[in-house]
Amino acid sequence: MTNLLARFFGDSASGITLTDKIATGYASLNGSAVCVIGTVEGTYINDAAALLLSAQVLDCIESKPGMPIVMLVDSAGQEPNRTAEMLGLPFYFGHLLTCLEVAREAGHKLVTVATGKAIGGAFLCYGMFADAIYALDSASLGLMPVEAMSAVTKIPVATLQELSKTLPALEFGAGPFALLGGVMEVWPTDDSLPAKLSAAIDAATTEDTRALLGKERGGRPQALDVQQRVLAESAA
Amino acid sequence: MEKFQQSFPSKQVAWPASRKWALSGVVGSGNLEVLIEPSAAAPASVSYSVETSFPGYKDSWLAALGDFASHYAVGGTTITIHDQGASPIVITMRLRQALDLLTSVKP
Amino acid sequence: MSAQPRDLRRRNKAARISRASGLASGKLVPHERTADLLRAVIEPGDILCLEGDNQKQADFLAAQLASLDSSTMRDIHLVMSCITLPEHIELFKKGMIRKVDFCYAGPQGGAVADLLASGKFPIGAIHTYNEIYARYYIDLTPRVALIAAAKADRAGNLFLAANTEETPAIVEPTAFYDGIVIAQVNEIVDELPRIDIPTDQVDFVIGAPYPMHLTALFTRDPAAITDVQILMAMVAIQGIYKEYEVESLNHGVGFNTAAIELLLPTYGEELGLKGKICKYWMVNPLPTMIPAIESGWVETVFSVGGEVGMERYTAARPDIYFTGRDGSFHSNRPMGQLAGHYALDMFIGASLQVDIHGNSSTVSKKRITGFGGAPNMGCQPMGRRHPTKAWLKAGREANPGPGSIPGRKLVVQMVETFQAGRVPTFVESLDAQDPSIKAAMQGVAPVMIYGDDVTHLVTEEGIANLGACRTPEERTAAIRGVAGYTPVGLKRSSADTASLRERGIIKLPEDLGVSPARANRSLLAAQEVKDLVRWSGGLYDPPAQFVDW
Amino acid sequence: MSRVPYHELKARERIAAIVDPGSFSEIIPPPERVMSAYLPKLGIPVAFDDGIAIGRASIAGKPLYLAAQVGQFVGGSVGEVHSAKLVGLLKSAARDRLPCVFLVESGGVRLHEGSSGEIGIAEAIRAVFDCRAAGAPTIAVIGSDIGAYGGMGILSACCDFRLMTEHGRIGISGPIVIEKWMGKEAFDSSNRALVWKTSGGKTRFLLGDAEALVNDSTDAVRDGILSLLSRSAKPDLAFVKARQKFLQERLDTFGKTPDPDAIWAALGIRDVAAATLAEASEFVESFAPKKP
Repeated sequence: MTNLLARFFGDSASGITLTDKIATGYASLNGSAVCVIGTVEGTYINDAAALLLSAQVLDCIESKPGMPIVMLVDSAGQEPNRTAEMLGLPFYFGHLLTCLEVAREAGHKLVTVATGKAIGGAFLCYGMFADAIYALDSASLGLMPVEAMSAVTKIPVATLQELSKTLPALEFGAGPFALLGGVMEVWPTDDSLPAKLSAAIDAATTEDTRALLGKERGGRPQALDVQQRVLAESAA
Repeated sequence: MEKFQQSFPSKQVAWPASRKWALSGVVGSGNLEVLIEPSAAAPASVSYSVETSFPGYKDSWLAALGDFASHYAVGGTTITIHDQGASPIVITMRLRQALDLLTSVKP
Repeated sequence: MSAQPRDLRRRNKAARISRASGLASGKLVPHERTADLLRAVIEPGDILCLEGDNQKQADFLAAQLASLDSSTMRDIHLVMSCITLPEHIELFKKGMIRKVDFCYAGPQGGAVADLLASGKFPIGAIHTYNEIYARYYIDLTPRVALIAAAKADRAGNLFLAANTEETPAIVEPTAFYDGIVIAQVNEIVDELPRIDIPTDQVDFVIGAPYPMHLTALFTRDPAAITDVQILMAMVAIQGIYKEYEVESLNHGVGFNTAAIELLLPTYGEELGLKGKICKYWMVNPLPTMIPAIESGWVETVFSVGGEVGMERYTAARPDIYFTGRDGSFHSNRPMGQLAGHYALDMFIGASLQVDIHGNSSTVSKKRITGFGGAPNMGCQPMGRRHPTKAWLKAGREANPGPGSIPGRKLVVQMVETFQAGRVPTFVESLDAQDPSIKAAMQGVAPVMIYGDDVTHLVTEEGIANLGACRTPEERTAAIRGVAGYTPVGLKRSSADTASLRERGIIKLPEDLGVSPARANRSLLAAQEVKDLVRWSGGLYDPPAQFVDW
Repeated sequence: MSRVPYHELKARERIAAIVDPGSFSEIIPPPERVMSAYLPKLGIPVAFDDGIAIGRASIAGKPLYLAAQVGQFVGGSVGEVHSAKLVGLLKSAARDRLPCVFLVESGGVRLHEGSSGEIGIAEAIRAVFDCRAAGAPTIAVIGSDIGAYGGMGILSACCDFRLMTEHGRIGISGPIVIEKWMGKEAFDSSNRALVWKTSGGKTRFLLGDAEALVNDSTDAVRDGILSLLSRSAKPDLAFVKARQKFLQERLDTFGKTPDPDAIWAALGIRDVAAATLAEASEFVESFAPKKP
């Protein structure tokens, strides 16, 4: 894991603390300082993890005005746990998102790289909230693997696999997720990563372009049209 | 999924000017949704279009839909149904509710 | 004078007790020694009774029995009302059982069918409840009975709490014919709230390491009652309850009758029926009856068993329910079934299948279920002599000839024409007629309620008065007339239906003044379990699985 | 009992019962047939509105945007069209600076549409913050049997306000999923009393996650919405810092407490049994500690 952090941030990765597989800290990317929050090694994310991440975001807003925030995602999901639910897990996630929104409004750029697993609520609760979202080619992105989907929907795995050939939404992975507009670009895991991430931060805007990308790339053909139609009808 | 269409003779519906459509029911287990819309084509018949995820009951469907067309004035309409295994009594109730919604006057 | 001894059973019992003497202190046996006790007192060839019905089971004793080795526990003739636990099935798998006489195998119906197929389920006969209790006094008297009670005192007296059920029906014949009675109890106390079974009829008492499991089997969540069930309930109230002035009755445990219970304080009140109908009940303490009771509809309720969560409510309503001198609820299954047989105007229940003769069954292929108590109540009591209004009216309709029986019990089957998933309720021939099922029943199809006993069939299409039909053909036409859009219903002739309707044998909702548009959940006196709690003034304690607040 | 229970109603009945009569003007109404492209391929019936009715309406004359989810249709789940309707509605509310009210009834992302619904919810969450930035209050009404779970739980937590009834639940993982994960001993999903104590309206209100707890009646829900319409809570640094402290304290205090009744007691409920049974209005007035 430290390898991956080093790939992006070189020696400055030592400024990133790992607490129970939750990464927080500051590092240097292509010579510019960035704030880093993330999950590693496919860990499950819970209320305590969300608070660690949000604390880092708050520190960044307060002490490093305008510094870009890089979000690294490698988490298999939220941990199904009754005590966490009782304490209000959605509110811990909602708080993390709200902190990121306050950061965005304060001028911090938010850029996500899905480095490993980026699944369900674990992706929703911070990574998918970025200005711009990227994924490594080896990353596993999606709602849930086909086997799990089959178990819940009672639709046979073979049927889902066959359908996923024409419906990328049912397929698991960085490529299909990009077709839906969920990530801007899929990156190979090589030495160009720091430069790519740095350029991505420069290019990021607060415009949410995912529906547009999903339509252009053909993976999510209906979303943009429906959104625009609602906006048009409500303006009438 | 099984899909079929069928028209039945029916007296012309009393269509209020203020309504363009009426929807009753929801798609859910043992339930269905019914959408009634005007059809310019034939004032003395109703055209049903059914989509059901419980195939194999067409006879029973057509008997229930035919009875509804003969008991109620729904001529000059198209009725579209999305079904998830509703029993005939539920089908008849939803048809009636949609018709009631359509012909009731807006406050 | 013969020298043949006439006290062999008594001597044998004494021998068994002495074999167990080292295990007990007085009558109390520590639960760790249960297996030793069973080995000491049970002999190969015994008729062994294991208490257990659909709600209450001697589950600890069943588990201990199932843990024994078939070398010591063999050649057993098992008699019991309900085969409901996996431990019961284990006895057969281990080959301990030579023969079984029972009533019902609800949750284990599939396992029983499998055992039967592999020749490991040697059926004597399948009974109704009162039949098997009767045989405990005739030819199936248990040598050893394993029973369950709520509490025991140190002398071995037993308290059965709300769920008396069939315990006395097992204990009495066993104890008075030199059998051995072993009771598992939840708790051993110094003083019992009341004594339901005296220690004279009990040989050993075991404080079980866990309380016997009780299921809230009769609790129906009002939230699950549908508009269609409400329509049928309105039809039944108008066409049967009001028409016959039904004063005494039994309700099944389904949602159809729960809907009726919840319409009494609203629709029934509106029809001015309070005080005229539904006064005397033989039914378990159903939570859905709380609104009718609180509204003053109900005079008395006698029950075959209790219901989890109704303890405080029933104790606080001793004018309605039968309670002991300690103030708590009392029930009795055989006497309740007897009351249901002889003393009611009406039995009304539901079924999974009804054929064109009006026979009904809950049996499906690949499941051997058997019978419960419904046939004891859903039949004509030929020995009945006392008249009531409803009984005489139904009798007049059924038997207009001179010399015929003057009265009839109303036996009503209330079914939707389709079950969930569009499975038709009405069939030309019952699944119970399947050869494999009949074979297990010595050639007799397991019919729950016979068409000959049924007086009325209620569906969402209307009512068919089968009691007033004159020929089997007419009865079939009446059934088809209310069978809706099922294949059975689609075969009706509209001329037949019209003529039956003219004669009042078929009545549609509009003939009864029932408007389907009013059949709506807002007509229910309670729409959710919490409404029942509200009606009870906080006395009803719903089990956790029915709480959504 | 003349009250109309909110949780008994279906989405369109809820709208009709809550908004000013005749004021609901639906956007993309059913005859437009903008429906799921996924479900037919899986042999599952479609719904004319894809399980969500959206539009403009008014309550007591105050204009607003409104969405109601149809819990009966694939669990109120959020697919591509469903989420796009939500996003469009939120963006309309942000543009017009009007309140946006969600009558939530959803288990979360529609599995049958895979990642497309997930991305759709992510877009909707961003659009919620567009509304908050514009000062257009977002209100999640959670009072149905299904509640607000998964992505809809997160989205609801991001809104300015949550109005709940005691029937409403909010969470991420549902009880059946947790039971599968942790085992029946840790969480028996058939123990509905515990399920509701874990995620239900009263617990959420006590913990401060729901701003309003009202009786399960359409009148009470409407009055509750009305009381929240003119407020807005645009988040700023001071707000999130206070929240951070608040949530950290909650975690420190109760992080090891599995028993919800103990949390109720620690939060000042003296008679937990009576409070459990109390109507929402009575609970707020007589049992729950007064909010500062």
